[in-house]
Amino acid sequence: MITSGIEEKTFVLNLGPQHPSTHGVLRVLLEMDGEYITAAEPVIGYGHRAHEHMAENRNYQQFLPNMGRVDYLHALAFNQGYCMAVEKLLGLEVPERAEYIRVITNELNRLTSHLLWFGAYLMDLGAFTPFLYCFDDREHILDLLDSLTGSRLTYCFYRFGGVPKDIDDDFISGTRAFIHRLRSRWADYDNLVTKNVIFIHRTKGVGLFTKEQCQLYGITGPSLRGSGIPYDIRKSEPYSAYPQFHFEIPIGENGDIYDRYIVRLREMEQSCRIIEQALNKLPKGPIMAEKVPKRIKPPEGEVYTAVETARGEFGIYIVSQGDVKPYRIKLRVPSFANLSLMVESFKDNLVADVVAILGSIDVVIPEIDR
Amino acid sequence: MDVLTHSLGSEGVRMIVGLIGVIALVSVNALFLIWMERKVAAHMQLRPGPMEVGPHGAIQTVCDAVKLMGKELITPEEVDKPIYYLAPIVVFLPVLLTFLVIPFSQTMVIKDLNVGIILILAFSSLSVLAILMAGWSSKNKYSVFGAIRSVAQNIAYEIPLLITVMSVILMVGSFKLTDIVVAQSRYWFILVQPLAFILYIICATAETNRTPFDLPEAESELVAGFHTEYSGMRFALFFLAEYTNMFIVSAVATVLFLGGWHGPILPGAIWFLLKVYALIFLIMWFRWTFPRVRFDQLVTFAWKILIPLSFVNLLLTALALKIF
Amino acid sequence: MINYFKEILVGFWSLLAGMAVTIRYFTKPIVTVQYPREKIKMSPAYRGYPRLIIDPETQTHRCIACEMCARICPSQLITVEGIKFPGEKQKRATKYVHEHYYCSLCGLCTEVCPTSALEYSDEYRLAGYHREDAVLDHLVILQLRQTAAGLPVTAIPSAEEIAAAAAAEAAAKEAKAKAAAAAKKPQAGEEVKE
Amino acid sequence: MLSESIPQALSPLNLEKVAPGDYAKTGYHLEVTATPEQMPAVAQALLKEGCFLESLTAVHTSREAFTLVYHFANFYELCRTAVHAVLPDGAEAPTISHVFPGADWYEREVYDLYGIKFAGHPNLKRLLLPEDADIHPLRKEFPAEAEAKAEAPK
Repeated sequence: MITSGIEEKTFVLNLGPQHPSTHGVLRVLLEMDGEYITAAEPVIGYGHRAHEHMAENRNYQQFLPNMGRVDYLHALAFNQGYCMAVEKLLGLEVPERAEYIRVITNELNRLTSHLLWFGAYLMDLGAFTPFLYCFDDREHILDLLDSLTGSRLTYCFYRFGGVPKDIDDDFISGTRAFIHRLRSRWADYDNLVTKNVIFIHRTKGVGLFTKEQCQLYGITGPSLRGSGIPYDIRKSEPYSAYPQFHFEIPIGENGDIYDRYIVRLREMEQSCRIIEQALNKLPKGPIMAEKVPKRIKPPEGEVYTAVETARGEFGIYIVSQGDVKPYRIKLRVPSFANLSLMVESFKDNLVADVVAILGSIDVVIPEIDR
Repeated sequence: MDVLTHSLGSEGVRMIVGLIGVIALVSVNALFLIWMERKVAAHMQLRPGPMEVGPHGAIQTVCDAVKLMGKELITPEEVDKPIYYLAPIVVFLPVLLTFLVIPFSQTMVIKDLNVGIILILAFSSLSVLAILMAGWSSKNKYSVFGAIRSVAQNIAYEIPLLITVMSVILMVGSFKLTDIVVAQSRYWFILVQPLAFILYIICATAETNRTPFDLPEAESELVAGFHTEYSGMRFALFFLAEYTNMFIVSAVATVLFLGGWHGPILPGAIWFLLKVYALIFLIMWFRWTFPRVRFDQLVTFAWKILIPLSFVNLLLTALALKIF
Repeated sequence: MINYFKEILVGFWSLLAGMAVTIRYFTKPIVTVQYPREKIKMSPAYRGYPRLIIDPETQTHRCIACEMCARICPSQLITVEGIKFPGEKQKRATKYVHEHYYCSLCGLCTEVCPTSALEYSDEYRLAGYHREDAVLDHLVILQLRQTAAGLPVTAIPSAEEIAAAAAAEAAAKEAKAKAAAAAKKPQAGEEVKE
Repeated sequence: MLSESIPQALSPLNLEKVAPGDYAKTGYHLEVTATPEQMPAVAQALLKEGCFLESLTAVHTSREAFTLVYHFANFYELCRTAVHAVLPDGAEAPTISHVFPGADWYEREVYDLYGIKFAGHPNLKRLLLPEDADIHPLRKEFPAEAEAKAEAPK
């Protein structure tokens, strides 16, 4: 709890909700002693759109577009999580080809998310140029996804039982060309950022997350893997077509910002690997399950499914009472837990580190606010 | 002209013409530099930059200047008014004065003072006072942070700057800028003082508050740092001062290390400006490549690396002079 | 001591490597598009606002005013009205209004349409000065497109025509109801209400 | 095997139900039913087993009661434990935020959206809605979206 007093030697700094590097409308109250932080309290909810309440008042299909807007940077993972949960409730079997398309688009979307994070994070640290290089790369993925899904950011692409549109040869060759291009850029990124002495000094040993803290706070995603715990839903609780691909889960050692950064960079390479394998092994067949009911009316029951988004575990908990509308949908979003631990790690750091730590866990505020 | 010369003396006319020339140069130079900065940044980032007003957006900065002049000067209620009003002027005036001694060519120098280099260093240190005034009077926590950082940074970087300059002065034996340039008629001092040049450029970047040392206005941390609360022309003066400061530190570097006006074929003044703009390009290049350093690292860097190295350089120079 | 200098040198070298990258990109051609002067062609799959397809055979729309789109729409922003005109087999849309400012471009309406009467437009300039600018009357837009393509224009039925058709339909229904007095009404408005 | 060790660890607590779940259907490996009062002990036991709190939420099951739903999972082994605890309307549930600090925000969220109070919570105030809001929107008696839209002035 933060209380401000004039006679005390500390003072309160209000960071946000409008601040260049709070990535949206996050407000953090910082109790400061000079440039050092003694306590921090985030204020969230500025972007609260009551998605969970909306879910209770719409039928299952009508809630689909909402999923692209919870985490707009990795919208397809949220699409997938929701579709998987409803498919589980309905007992639908998704055709193999549809699963492959889901994996390909999902990983492309993960790449866009990580690339944007990479650029935005460097911008937090004061380097502007990498931001635009990443956007240049990201634009190519957006063009690819645009040609398939029709939108560039808030995708609403997956449907219960499959995907509505098949991928064509142009998409496949475009994706291959893109992966080739992205791989040729790693060296530039390394020289510009990863090896940069200023960057290393800003990130090494700052914002440590220990394994115990991760367990207590339920941290997931690259922030967790940076601390050395190889927990990735794609491997730990395989879903979709992921078990059929070979990929590694990069982990860090110390759990500082640098490790989280490296984990994300390596993860991009793993995503490229997955996409390549999926394109090579793409099976033929239908893209939509055969008997998808026109009216989605799942039987009574509840289900929890988890998928790995760019930020961590997205879990969706649906309670159905046999109606066309879900009785309750709970969205377990990764940044929510990640942010609550991050606040702990602000203590005894400089205000410049707040920006660095905040950026390093890659929060998407609308996802936290829902 | 004769009347003027008669009543003021040739020295007086020189001063007045020089003053007008300096004011014109400062504003035109700042407009050009801002345009150049935008273009450099844009092309490094694979985009064209301003393209709409004039050929390749050349008049864009003029439009921006007019816009800034036309803007309302917002004064927040809580500010310490006299200091708040004074700060933009204090930041700008010393910058103008330093032009007094810069030798654009053998003859194009307004007043060739005996203590030229010291005058420049003294006046350019005044800008930190203005930043402190601006930050402190704004009554904004971010501004105060910017001001405090700026003071600590300038104190830390003034020392290595002076010491590196000292090693050149040791070689020439004069504080007069024209003497320093004349001493380089055979070879440029960058050849014998490469370390001093690198140290000087680093310190100069820090002195002018440019990335990677732009902590007083660190955008992603402190919103806009010390000038958060300034708007319109007051903000423009800070902006103008920043770019003019860049010109001055580059001009000094040209004088100290790059042989001033010396160069073949072209007239001296053009050589001088070319060298200055090349250095400015270098500083811009830094800005669009590097992330920002952290405040404590910045100070550590100054005290633990720059100052020892500059002392070593000074000692070596003195030794070399003694031996040869 | 050696470490101290080594660190400085390695750091300095890393900075130079970074600068080499930016200067290399400095000489590369630009990749952006100067928007109002140059435009990019939208991909065929691009989702603009949904609009009525001009059927190549009948040269008019295929909407039968079944209101499936209006019901599935998450934001409930489609208003469709239609009536069965005398002598026609199916209902025909007399009003199709799309309040585009609520639209999330999810594409559910185009997928659910039983006659595939809807498609996405490639229009991306959707800014307007008033909220009303985003209310799209699709029958009017259809007329504009037909005029542009040199096709016969589909007239929008006037209020009188609709009233006449409604009366005719009511009369027909009454006659039918009399004929099958005991029969129940077949469809009792499937819900999916708001 | 967590699916065996967790029931063992929970057995001294005399819970209402500790049963293996139908993973293919619900995504749970273990289904547990407890009372809210037992939750701190359950959380403690699961913490010792190395689990982390995946999510904590409530469902407004009927006019009189809520169900608190806790999901626990493990970083190293796939074993999701869902704990259901029925809480009568108006009653207070004990907090588990001293066991899992991550539950702090989840409990604040549940308080915010349902009005369920957590006894012993260090900082129980609204999280997502404004601090001066007087609604708990996920309660079933809260008007639905469409009704709210109709009431709003055009």
